[in-house]
Amino acid sequence: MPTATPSPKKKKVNRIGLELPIYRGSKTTLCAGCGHNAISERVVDACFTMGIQPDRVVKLSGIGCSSKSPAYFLGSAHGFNAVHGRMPSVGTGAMLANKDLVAIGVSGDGDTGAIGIGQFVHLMRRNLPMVYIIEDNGCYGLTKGQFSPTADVGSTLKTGVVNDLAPIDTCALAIELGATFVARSFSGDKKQLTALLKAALSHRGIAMLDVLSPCVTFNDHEGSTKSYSYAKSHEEPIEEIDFVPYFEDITVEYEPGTTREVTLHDGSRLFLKKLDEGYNATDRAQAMRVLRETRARGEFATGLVFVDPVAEDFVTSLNLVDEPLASLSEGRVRPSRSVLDDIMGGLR
Amino acid sequence: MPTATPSPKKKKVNRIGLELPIYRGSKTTLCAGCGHNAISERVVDACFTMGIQPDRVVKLSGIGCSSKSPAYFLGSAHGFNAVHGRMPSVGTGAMLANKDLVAIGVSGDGDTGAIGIGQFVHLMRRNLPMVYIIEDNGCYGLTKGQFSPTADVGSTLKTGVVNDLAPIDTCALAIELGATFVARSFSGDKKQLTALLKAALSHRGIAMLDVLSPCVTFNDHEGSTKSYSYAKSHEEPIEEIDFVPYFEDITVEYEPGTTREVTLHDGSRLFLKKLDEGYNATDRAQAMRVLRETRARGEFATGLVFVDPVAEDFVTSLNLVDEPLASLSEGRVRPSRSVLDDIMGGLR
Amino acid sequence: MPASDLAVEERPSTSLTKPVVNDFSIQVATVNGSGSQTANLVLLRSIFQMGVPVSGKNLFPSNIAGLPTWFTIRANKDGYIARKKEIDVLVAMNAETAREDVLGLRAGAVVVYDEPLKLDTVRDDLIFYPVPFDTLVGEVSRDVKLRRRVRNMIYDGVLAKLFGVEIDEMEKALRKQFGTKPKVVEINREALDVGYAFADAKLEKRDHFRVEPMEGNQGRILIDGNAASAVGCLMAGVTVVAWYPITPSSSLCETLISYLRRYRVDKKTGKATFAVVQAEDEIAALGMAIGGGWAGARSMTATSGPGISLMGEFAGLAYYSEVPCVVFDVQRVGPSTGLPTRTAQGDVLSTAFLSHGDSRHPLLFPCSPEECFEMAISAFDLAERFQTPVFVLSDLDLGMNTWMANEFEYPDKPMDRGKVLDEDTLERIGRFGRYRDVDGDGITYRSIPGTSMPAYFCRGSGHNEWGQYSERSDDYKKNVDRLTRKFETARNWMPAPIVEINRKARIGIVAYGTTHWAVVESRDQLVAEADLQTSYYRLRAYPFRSALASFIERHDRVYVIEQNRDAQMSTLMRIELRAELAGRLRSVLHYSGEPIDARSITDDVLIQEGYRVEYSAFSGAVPQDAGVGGE
Amino acid sequence: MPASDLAVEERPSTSLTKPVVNDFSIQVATVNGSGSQTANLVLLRSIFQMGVPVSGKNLFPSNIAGLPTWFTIRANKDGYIARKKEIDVLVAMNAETAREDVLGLRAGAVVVYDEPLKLDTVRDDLIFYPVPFDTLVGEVSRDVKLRRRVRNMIYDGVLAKLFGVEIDEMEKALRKQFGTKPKVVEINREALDVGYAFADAKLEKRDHFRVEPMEGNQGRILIDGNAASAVGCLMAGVTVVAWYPITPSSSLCETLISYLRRYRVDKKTGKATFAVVQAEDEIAALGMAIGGGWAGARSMTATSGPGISLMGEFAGLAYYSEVPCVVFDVQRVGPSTGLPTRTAQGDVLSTAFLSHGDSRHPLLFPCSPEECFEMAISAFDLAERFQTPVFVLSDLDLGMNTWMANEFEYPDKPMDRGKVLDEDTLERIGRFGRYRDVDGDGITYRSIPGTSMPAYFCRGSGHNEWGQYSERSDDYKKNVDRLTRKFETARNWMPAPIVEINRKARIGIVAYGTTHWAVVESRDQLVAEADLQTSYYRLRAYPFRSALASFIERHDRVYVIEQNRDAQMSTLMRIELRAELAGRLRSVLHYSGEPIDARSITDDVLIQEGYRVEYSAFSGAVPQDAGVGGE
Ligand SMILES: Cc1ncc(C[n+]2csc(CCOP(=O)(O)OP(=O)(O)O)c2C)c(N)n1
Ligand SMILES: Cc1ncc(C[n+]2csc(CCOP(=O)(O)OP(=O)(O)O)c2C)c(N)n1
Ligand code: SF4
Ligand code: SF4
Ligand SMILES: [Mg+2]
Ligand SMILES: [Mg+2]
Repeated sequence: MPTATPSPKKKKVNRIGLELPIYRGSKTTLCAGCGHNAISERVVDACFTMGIQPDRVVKLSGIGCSSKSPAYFLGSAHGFNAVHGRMPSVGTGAMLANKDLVAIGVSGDGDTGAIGIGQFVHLMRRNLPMVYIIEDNGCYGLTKGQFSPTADVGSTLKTGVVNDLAPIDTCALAIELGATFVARSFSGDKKQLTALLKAALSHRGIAMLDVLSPCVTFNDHEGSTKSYSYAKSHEEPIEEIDFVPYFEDITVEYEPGTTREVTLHDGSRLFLKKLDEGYNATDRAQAMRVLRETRARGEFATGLVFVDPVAEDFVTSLNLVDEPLASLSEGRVRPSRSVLDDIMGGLR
Repeated sequence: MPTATPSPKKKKVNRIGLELPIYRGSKTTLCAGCGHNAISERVVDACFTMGIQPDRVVKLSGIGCSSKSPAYFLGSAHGFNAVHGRMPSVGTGAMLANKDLVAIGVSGDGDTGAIGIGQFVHLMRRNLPMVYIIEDNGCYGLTKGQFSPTADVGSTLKTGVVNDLAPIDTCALAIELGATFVARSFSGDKKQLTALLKAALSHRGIAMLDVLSPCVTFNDHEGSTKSYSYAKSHEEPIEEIDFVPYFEDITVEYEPGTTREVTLHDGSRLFLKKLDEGYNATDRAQAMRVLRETRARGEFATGLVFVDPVAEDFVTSLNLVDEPLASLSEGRVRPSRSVLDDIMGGLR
Repeated sequence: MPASDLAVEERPSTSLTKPVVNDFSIQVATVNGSGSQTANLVLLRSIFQMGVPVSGKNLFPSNIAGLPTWFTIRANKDGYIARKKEIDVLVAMNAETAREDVLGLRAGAVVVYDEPLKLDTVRDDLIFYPVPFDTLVGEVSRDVKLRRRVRNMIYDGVLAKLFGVEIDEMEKALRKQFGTKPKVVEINREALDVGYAFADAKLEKRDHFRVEPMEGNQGRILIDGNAASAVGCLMAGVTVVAWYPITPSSSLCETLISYLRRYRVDKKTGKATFAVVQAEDEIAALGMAIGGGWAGARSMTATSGPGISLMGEFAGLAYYSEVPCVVFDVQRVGPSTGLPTRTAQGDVLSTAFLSHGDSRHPLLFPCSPEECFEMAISAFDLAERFQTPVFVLSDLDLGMNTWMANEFEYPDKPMDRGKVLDEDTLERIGRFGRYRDVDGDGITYRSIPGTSMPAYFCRGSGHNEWGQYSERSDDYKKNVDRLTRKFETARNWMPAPIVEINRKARIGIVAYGTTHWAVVESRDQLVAEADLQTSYYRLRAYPFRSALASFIERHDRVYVIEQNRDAQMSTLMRIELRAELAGRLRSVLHYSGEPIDARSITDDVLIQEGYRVEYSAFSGAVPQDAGVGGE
Repeated sequence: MPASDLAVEERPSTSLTKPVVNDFSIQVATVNGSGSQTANLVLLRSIFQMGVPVSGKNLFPSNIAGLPTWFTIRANKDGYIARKKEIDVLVAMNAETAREDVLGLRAGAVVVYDEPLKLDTVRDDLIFYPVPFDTLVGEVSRDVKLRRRVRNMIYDGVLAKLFGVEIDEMEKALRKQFGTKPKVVEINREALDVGYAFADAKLEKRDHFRVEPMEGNQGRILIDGNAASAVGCLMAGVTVVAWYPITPSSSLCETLISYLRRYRVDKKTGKATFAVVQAEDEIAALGMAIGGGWAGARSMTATSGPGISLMGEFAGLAYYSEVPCVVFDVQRVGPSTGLPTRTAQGDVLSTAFLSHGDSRHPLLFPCSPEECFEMAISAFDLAERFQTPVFVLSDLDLGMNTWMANEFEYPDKPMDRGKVLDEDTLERIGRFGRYRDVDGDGITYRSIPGTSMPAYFCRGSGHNEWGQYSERSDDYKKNVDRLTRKFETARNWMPAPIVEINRKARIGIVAYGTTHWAVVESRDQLVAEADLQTSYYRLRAYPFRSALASFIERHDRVYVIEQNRDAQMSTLMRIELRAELAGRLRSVLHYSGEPIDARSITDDVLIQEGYRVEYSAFSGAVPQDAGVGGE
């Protein structure tokens, strides 16, 4: 909130005259070092820079550590922390009620890829105007580390269970289903993620961002394709029930066209390949190919993978009146007496 | 059933000594001319020819006209007509209970593409050993003709509602998700469909067949991309509530590599493109490309689109004992007294 | 309890000597998909137009074409429009069931049948009228396709002549059906005439049933309950509709869509004041309705049992996070897929308690098209007033069958949007707390996204009165106790019961929804046959009003009559009533899938009251297998 | 009803003069993710090893790290192991809540605290023991990482010295925890010693609490209910497990998986006699369990409230198509997401009636780890005997907290696989009809796919006794009436209640599940404080036995005590009981999310019995905000 007694030197404001703190949320209760926190900060940056009107934003989420994030940005916007995996439908209803809203959905890889995959498929297909962020850590953080459908083949749980199933590539899936803005990034890549979020906020249609976001507490990818087990013996004496270590955020910066190796807190490695500057994001077939090829190399292509800037979004296709449906006055939504007469006439 | 008094001339039997009628089911209650009936007949043929043991088969389905089909083939096999869209999970449980079963699942495009898309995604991803047939008519037959997620863009309902959403390509989706046998065919193509079913029955892993299967009663694709409105005026005087005309089955035959136009009962046309004999079905990228390209031309590629003959199926990956879990004796599933003692010892 | 026994006899609805006017039922047995629906509706409508009270009930299979279907029209001058077990006139068009259909008739009944079926050989105590449909249809048209389609209209012509239904009324009814298609009207009229002429020439009237014009139906319409609900939603100003097709609720949304497209699109701009989505399933449908309700729209969905079962989790979310939305449940026979094309009142209990934890939902129970219309409007008002999902429990009988109704009255009250935060309120209450009970009625103020009122975070997890996340015991308890208080407040806002106190009665009857119509008739039977006076309490909503207890207090025994196996409404009543009153409850349960009929109620009540009754309480209108008795 | 009033006083569990031995509660207030769980379990286990009855309850937030957590150990020589509201000893490690924690204590309580928190300035009526943890931990290790991890073990050392917990028992407990990791044991033992030495040197004992060895725990184990259920499932011979993670049920499946991998893999071949799938959601999990059950496996799933709500449709399918499977519902606070890490008994009603239509399910209510174990085994037997889903309703308190239990007894009965069709039976019954009630008990024979017995078509839609599709009223009615009969048969197969009749008692108490433990203690309080004798009926299953009615008959008033807002079990009872008996029911409801305690029950019963009680019935162990009272 702006302070009552204005401070002497002028605060930095954005194009609609608001200061950065307005875009913050309440204090995070996620683990220190959790990638999700970094993503919240990027949402704050992007909304501030874009001059988004906070009271036009609705923040939506399912259930999970990731789904708690909306509480940690844009504190003055309305939020809805719905049920596990079914946020897309709530968001759809909200956008129908008021097409002027800016919807920012946050989900997890479990929330989206497991229980929520059905609603995800139809959200993509409908091209609902909404920024949909998957905070993707390859596990179920909030329920203590079980595999999610984006877990790497070969990851191992404490029970000894090994994941044999190939991960779902939410980007490829979204493109196949007709999503019109599909991007991938890494929670620690401030510059890229902020830029993508800004682009997403400008897109009219579904803007799906799969953001790799390490779970510092549970996603211990021993034996996974994208990691190697590192100095495990060092760790032995500190093993303890219920101890969650404190980690620093990981940040990376790298150039378009290059590949960058990121070492996560548990020692596992992630290979990020930033798309070329010359990459043409409007070619669906090429996007699918790039995703497939990088994946085959054990890399994650990052950047704006695909965009269709002209496709009509779902809400527009409904040809609604200009005013939001939610605020139409009684006179506009309750037909007149003559309409009822007309109907009755047909039934007499 | 074989007759009690054997007829004088020897009946034709298959390799396990059974006659064709054993493979039939009860009389269909679907509309005359419904593509689903033709598919049931092909299942009968394929199982008979393959010499499948009927009492090892389990037939599974969801809800819909299509999901009724399992009652119309293999009358002596067990069947489970589950709830709408959730047959994959029931099939999964059954196969875990008894890995020696041969599972044949039948679903509809609504059952699979709408309410069931979540279970479909995970079924494909898990590569469960099961033949999964989508009887695909682009509409909800049983609830009287609403759009399904495979409906063509531009189709129109009687309420005047037009479908603006691009159809889900279940084949492309299945391939993207890692399914190991993906095919498409047409209900009227006896030869191709029987051949594909036989191949599917031989595949260990998920064998997904999307079978275009016209709904003669509701799928009136006026204005759709794959049809043209034909002689509509002729039809006017016969329009009547609740009248379902009687149609003959449509059958087609055409050569690999060629394209065939099929005129449906309502006059709409379907363009089928049979894959070349030289087509290499083991290349995932190529399969996706072919699907995309034919789709762009308004055609449906038919044939075995993709197969991975070596990938391990889900049940095998669980490394189960040889005998079906369901029939293990008490001695093998209830650990001995010493095991309980051992556990108790750790808790004292 | 009366000591005397009584042998109850069905009042014969026909006698062989004097004419029976405007009091009989016609059942047409056909095959679905054969186009008989048109003929049946024309017949129904023409009797209606003659001023005779009627109802039309369709017993159809859960498939699209080729299976047996029975359409029953009851015409009754006294206005009894419930199902009646006895069939007076059978029109036997379906070879597959014809024998069984005929065997199920009472002696003296009339059979109009397709001549080649030779039904007159089956029994000799019926009045048979054979009609050579295939020959006759040849007179209408040479075109094979057309023949098959107008064949059924011929029996309308036959019946018109036999029973005195005016043929011009039939043509009028035809026009109503096919208004825009003169060619269709014409050829059907020809078929009518052919049937009429045939009956005139070849059939000698040997029965005593007659339709005569009367003044019964002024100001009345014919409509099904789903269409009536649709008109209600239209008038309620619904703006967001999310649905997933399921019998028997689909036609509610489909009719609504037609009305919305017709009446809620701006003439000038072509733009709509509503949004409809066919969702991917019922979970998503309710999710969308919740999203819409949260963002300030009047939002709804409609479904049937399986859909309700899927909505459990979201229903709990809406209850606990207090989001308004309306859910229509057009009930069908469960459990599970059950009998999707049969009627029941079987979702009362599971819907009242839908969702885990301590969840509880208001339910409305329309009994007629008028109430479908009115309660649709009330449902939106109540949902927004109480910020909670409101369930309207209709059923297949009401939703899909054709009912007479009084013309609907234009709503006289403005929409109640409930406690929506605005600047004045904000000033009055000071700081906004989403879940703060400022008025003491358990209902708190809500702000709507996109208006510039203070925001809050809506969630299904624990929260305090300021809307903040909280896991504190005191916050939790305070909040759920307030929800209880809100539910208590709701009691007196729910549609009031319709109560008829009979000072002479020691016995009360409680019913709801479509059961009403059989109760009306049964109460008259009880008086006529056993001089048993009853009072009547027609429940229209849950939570109940306190009047319910007073009603029971006045009576020695109270029969709760409902269409389910487990006495579900009676169960809800028992939970709330003082034990002494709960002890007075008795149940009459009907759960055959066919609409309940007066005879079943009367017999059951009489037996429980200690009378001897000759009839067995259960026997469906669909003829039953010989060897297959009840339990 | 007793006329006399009575001022009830809490028996002081401490006195300033004589020592209080083996009767007090210790609460450790920390932050989750800080590793205090190890220290707490070691403390708990070492007291247990000394033969003193104990229980350990963890009150933790719904997040992973950084929020306040309270772990409470109650040691009680008389074996009372329910939660107790009063805390005797607080270990204050969390700066964020320390003040509030201290303010919530009764006068005379003990506070062990982190010295820099300066808690001794907050109140002067407590006994304070400051401990400089940061300094002390430096003596254990130089390594910053390690320091943070063993810091908590220091308070165990301090407590050991202060209250006489034997340090060797602590080391033994440590070994139990870290058996395979000697280095871990070693460094933790060092921390213990440092704490002990500090207390020895610097703290003067000023309180009177003491732990002394006793002979209380022979043949006992320490275990949480979820692990106990897991052992039960293992022993029940479960073969198909499908699950979806959710607090507080996840650990049931996770522990089960560990056991299965250890004990159910063939040593020679490495092959498993079980299949476990982490499903994509709860709908799929139940679907898989149903598929498994249908195909002959012993199959199960485990979940909590939101999962149960999602399972509605499939539960109805299993009920109506009669497929065995077992569902564990480890209940947490609803509605909706509610308080996922708090305990409740809030799913009773919605689970009993789960699914639309007339659906009804057997429920089991374990109260202890022993019963989790036994009922897991019974559940599979009952599911297969009655061919229906059986729900085991545990709760978070039972499932996730640490309980003393008697060692589990190896099952003495063979598995009951129910009426599975085999050749002999087929010969005996003649033609196989899947839904034909040959034995008159409502239970029919089923054939299993893949065995060569006659097949049938399993479906959620209408069917006749031969398993054929049917929409006939008579088939439908016959079938659902048989389902009622089957449910009736089940009554006497359900685990019998545990009944304690007190001949002097006019008052009865009914409870179930974890509520039991507070009831045991409360009944003693009622006698001690008001000479109020009670009988006790511990429900263990639904449907109820007829003994329930007899029990109520013997008493004037019966208190049903449960942990939900809406008196859910009482509701189920009212539905079945004669009104006269239903009228004797009273409710004691506790729904704060914390486990119920004896004091709350005693006070509530006494008030309802007309006594005057000085205590307020509700006040959680988590300190409450001053201004925020309950209602
Ligand atoms: C219906 C339902 N099932 C299960 C849960 C338990 N649950 C809460 S969060 C979660 C998984 C979260 O994983 P993800 O979406 O990846 O989020 P993360 O915590 O990893 O950020 C689960 C299974 C629930 N809340 N509701
Ligand atoms: C939970 C649930 N929702 C809705 C329905 C109603 N329903 C029955 S079949 C069907 C659609 C069937 O479409 P499809 O799977 O394409 O099969 P088709 O009839 O076209 O062969 C629907 C919506 C249902 N049975 N259950
Ligand atoms: S558990 Fe993992 S995902 Fe959850 S807050 Fe901690 S680091 Fe983040
Ligand atoms: S309605 Fe359509 S899908 Fe259903 S049986 Fe008839 S033709 Fe087939
Ligand atoms: Mg995750
Ligand atoms: Mg279809």
